[in-house]
Amino acid sequence: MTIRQLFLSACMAAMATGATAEGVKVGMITTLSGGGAGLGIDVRDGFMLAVEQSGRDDIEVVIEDDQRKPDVAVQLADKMIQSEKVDVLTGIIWSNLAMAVIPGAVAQGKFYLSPNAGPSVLAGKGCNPNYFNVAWQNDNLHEAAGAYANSARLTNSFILAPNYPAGQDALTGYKRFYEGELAGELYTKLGQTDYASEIAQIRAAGADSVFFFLPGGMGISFMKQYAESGLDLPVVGPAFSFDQGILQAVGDAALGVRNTSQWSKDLDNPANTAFVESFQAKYDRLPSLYASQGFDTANLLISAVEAADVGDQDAFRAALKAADFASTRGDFEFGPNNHPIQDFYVREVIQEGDVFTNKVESLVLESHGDAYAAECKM
Amino acid sequence: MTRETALNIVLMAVLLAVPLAAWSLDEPFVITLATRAAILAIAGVGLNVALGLGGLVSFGHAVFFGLGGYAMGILAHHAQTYTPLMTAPFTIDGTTSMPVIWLVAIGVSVLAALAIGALSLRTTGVYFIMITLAFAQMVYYFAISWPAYGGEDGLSVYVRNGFPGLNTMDPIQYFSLCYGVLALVLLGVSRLARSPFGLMLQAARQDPERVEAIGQTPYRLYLTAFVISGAITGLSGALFADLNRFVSPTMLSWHMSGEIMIFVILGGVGRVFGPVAGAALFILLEHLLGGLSAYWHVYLGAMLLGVVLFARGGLYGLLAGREVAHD
Amino acid sequence: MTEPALAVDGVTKSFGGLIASKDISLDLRPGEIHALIGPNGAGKSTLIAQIAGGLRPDTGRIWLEGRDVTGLPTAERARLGMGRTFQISSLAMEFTVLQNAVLGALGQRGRVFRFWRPVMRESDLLSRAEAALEQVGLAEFRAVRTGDLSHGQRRQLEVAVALTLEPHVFLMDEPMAGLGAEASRQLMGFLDRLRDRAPILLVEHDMDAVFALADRISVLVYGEIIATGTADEIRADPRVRSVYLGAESTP
Amino acid sequence: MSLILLAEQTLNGLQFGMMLFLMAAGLTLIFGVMGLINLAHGSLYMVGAFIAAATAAFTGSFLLALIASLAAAALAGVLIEMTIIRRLYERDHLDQVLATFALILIFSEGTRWVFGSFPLYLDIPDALSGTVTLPFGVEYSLYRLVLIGVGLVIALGLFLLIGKTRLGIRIRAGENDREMIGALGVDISRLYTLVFALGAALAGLAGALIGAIQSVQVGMGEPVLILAFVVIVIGGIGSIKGALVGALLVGLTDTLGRFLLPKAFALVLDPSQATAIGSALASMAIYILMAGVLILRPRGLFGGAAS
Repeated sequence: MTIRQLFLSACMAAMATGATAEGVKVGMITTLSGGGAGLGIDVRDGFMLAVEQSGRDDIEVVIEDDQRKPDVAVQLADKMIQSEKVDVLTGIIWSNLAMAVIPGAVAQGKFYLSPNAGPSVLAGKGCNPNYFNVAWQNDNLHEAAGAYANSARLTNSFILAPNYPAGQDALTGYKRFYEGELAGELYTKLGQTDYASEIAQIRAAGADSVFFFLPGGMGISFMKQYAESGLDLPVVGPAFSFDQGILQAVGDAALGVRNTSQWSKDLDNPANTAFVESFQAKYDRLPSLYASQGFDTANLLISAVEAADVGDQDAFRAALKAADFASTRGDFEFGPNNHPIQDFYVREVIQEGDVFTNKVESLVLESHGDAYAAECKM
Repeated sequence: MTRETALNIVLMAVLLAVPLAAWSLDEPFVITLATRAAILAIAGVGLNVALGLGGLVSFGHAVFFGLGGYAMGILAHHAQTYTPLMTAPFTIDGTTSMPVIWLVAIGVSVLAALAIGALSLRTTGVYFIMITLAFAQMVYYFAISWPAYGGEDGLSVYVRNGFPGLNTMDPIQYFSLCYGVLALVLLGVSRLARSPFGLMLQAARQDPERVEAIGQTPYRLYLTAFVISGAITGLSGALFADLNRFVSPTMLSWHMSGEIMIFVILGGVGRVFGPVAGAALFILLEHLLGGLSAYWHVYLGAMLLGVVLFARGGLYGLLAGREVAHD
Repeated sequence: MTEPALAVDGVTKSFGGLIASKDISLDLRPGEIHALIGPNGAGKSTLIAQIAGGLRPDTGRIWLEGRDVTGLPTAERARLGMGRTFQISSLAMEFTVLQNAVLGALGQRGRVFRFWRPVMRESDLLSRAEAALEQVGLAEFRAVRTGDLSHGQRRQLEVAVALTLEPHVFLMDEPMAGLGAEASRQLMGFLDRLRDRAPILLVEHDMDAVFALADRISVLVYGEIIATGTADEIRADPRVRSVYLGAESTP
Repeated sequence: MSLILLAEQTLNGLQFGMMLFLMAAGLTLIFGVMGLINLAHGSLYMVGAFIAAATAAFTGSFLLALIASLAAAALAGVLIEMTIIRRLYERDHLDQVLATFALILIFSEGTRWVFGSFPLYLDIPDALSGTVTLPFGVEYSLYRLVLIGVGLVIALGLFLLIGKTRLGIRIRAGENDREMIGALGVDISRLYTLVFALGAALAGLAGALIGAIQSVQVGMGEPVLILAFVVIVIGGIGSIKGALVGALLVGLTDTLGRFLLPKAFALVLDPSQATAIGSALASMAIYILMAGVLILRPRGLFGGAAS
């Protein structure tokens, strides 16, 4: 069996070399199975939609499932680089997987375009000319939430996040912009599903608002339990817990919640209108934040392919850096550390018919970069 | 030569031949897969000392795997950032030398296995399974929330650590190194299985009362086996982290414990070379099925179920027949 | 007078309300076979467990060659010279017959924590194991898997393992159970000679064997020893007669 | 820290414990009667939640959703018992762990295949939403209060079932001596299927009840499964009473640990460090509890029967 597999990969490699003679080969490592699969599927679908719309047949995409395990992601990256001989890597959803894969990939001279994760190390000391983040630096949405809290005149926030690096960064990011007092600060257990204890503490703390970062199922649980607890303090959070993919699961509980995002499906620009329409037509569901990020990532790549040959690394890098594409977010450019400089909005959760979705309320941070760019030397 | 011995030789030859062929065909990824199989095999061989020889169903071996990984990650991190590991009462610097890292990984695992084993071995049966799981979960949650070494994000090491005389970044050289370690571990464990200790340990698995009646204490045998087992698994953890140049709490998760157990079962419990076959098969399945369908876990589950229900004794049971008592 | 090899001194053990051993005292003198008999449920297994170390008596002491072993664990008593055979065979069933015998020899020798040299190449252990197998008549079965042995052969192997321990005292729990007539006779002959090497405390249901072999017999009924004496004394004891002739329906 | 807050947290702990009890009761019964370690118990919990969410979306009735979840989980239980699980009774724990681990993989990916990768919606009915004010001014969620009540009712029902009914007598007989009840003419394989279905139904019900206040998603059963194991190991495997006591202990330790430990550390450390260390320790608290119990009582608090 092992021998056969050997021949199999040899054949695949041979075919692959044929295909990349002039085009670009992209390796997408993303989460397609297990509990976090929804995010990966959205990124993949958004990305593939853009590739399809470009009509180019010189972009080949190899997609693999990382199962949300860092060691599997590293293994897949090795496979993509060593055996598939890809030029560009993309797709990773989670910061811990990004930290496992990206430094090694760019050290081997590959380009990496991040459609979701933006750990602070890679924006600061660990930045690399071949690494481009097309989503945000991890702190951005939390910073926007802090800025929003100021503009909404909230002065006594209770803040909570899971006890892991992204959670710690979230609270740091919020506090970086938030100017009021803290009624309380809590770290929950990663993967925790019951928040009765935390909600009781919020109730007792005399806060005037709640900021939380609880991605995925944790956020759904928290919001449902919060709504049912009878507390009616305003809630602010990053878009992750109020995104299209999970809003239906939260239901009424999320109505009226303000959340910060760099994108919303009702952002008024031609690229976005076309994207939302075509995504719905093709996949029969509303696009999510992650789908928009996947879509933008692909369009960035396509713009670079049009401008330069991937074989000429310097030219290709310059073409990427120019970010000459129509982003679904409107204005988009890269800062000195290859992380986006973009606008951040606060959105409100509303109901349209029987579908829960978001509506842009206002702009909170304009042309905002990130706090780590100064540490980046490249 | 028994069929089992023949199978052992074929297995080790294939595990060596595939990456060598891949090397000559310039297919480095296949070498990486083989390296992964060899390293996970070491973890399985380690667990097999406790599980197969001693009958100790540890559902928490990821602890040692992860500790080995973190030993590598922490030492290399400090060496690469030129910060000492500790300064008081005396200075300890990090290192990027694999032999030193291995020793530390083994040392840390031995200490952990002593502590966990000494407490857990007071229980038996399901209680033992669950208390080993509990200890693993404790360390897992600790690793996730302890910020100093990256928490859940884990710890990246940008360059693989060094081994005197080798370029470890070259896939085939790193494979050879891991294969060599695997061979040494297999030699050690097959000697151990036939040694006085091995005989007494296997007797303690089959009938602890008998062992007491001939003047030996099962607890001491079990604890020793658990420690040896943990040390080997810890060593494999250090190798695994170096393969990925990365360590994270997933190495400590209960899924990892389950996977190491799967290697042992797929190969055949109690067969010294069984985990090698099990790990190789697992990697192969993951590679082939993973490409086939996003729902490949269904197939993996079905296969596993098939092995447990209908192919007792795993691959070795199928291919080599009933275990032959060796004189 | 010589010191008894084994002495049970006023041992009492109860489980909840049930008294399994009631102030039991008995001794085993060098060179003798002392048989312990009694109807089912009399508390023989409980007593054996307390002597061997699996159970701790509530009160009373166990002495082995003048040494108080009451608080010692089973393994320690075995090292001090208590060689035991089990009522239900307790052997490593996946091992060969020879491996089981070597196991006993290894247990007796100690130095178990050796990890490198193959144990089945250690000539001192092998020769002792083979000698023991020879004595019980299992030499030709040395390479057979223990699980494949007949019931009777397993009993013989039990005795062989006990022999490899070179004990100062044998504790035998129904060694004849399940043996055919021929095998029983052979084992009886063997035990008869064995008593010169070390005395035997023999729990046995086969009354012919007991009365033929035992120097002394103790009768245990409802956790109490009602009589101790030679075969003739026991035969003549009125209390024993009433217990056995009144209650004994199984031979 | 006010006493009211402490009282509320204690209620939270009780409620969490009650839900754990529903899971643990099934696990401990199955282990006690059949000697089986069932890692797939969490999958039955997940099945219950998914079926409840689907039914609620289709019919709009929470009650129907609960009934459907009970039925579906019991059915799934019967199905896997008859096809797979019964082959495992005579096997050692290792085979059981592995085979039911395989079942988790199949159930998780199978559910994702049927229901998709996005979480489903399931909400508490209007009649049970909102809060009530308890004595001493404790304001508490009505639904959680109902959960405590449901847990108590089911616990009582189980004690009666085990203690007073013929099925219960057989179950107890099965725990004591498996060969014996066969010899007494009880159809053992039917009894086993029944017990397994009962355990599965309890897990499914727990999934549906909890699904209403948490996220209904693939993999939701695994954290609960591990907690349920912690519970039955602390309580002593096979003992319903142990499961109840263990569940309440774990529920209270976890909830109060999360609440009190960061506060305790805050007395000696600066706040953000205290939060970090306190919550790290809190996430380990129940495992420390379990290790502690096992070290003092290797067979759990109420254990004593076979291992």
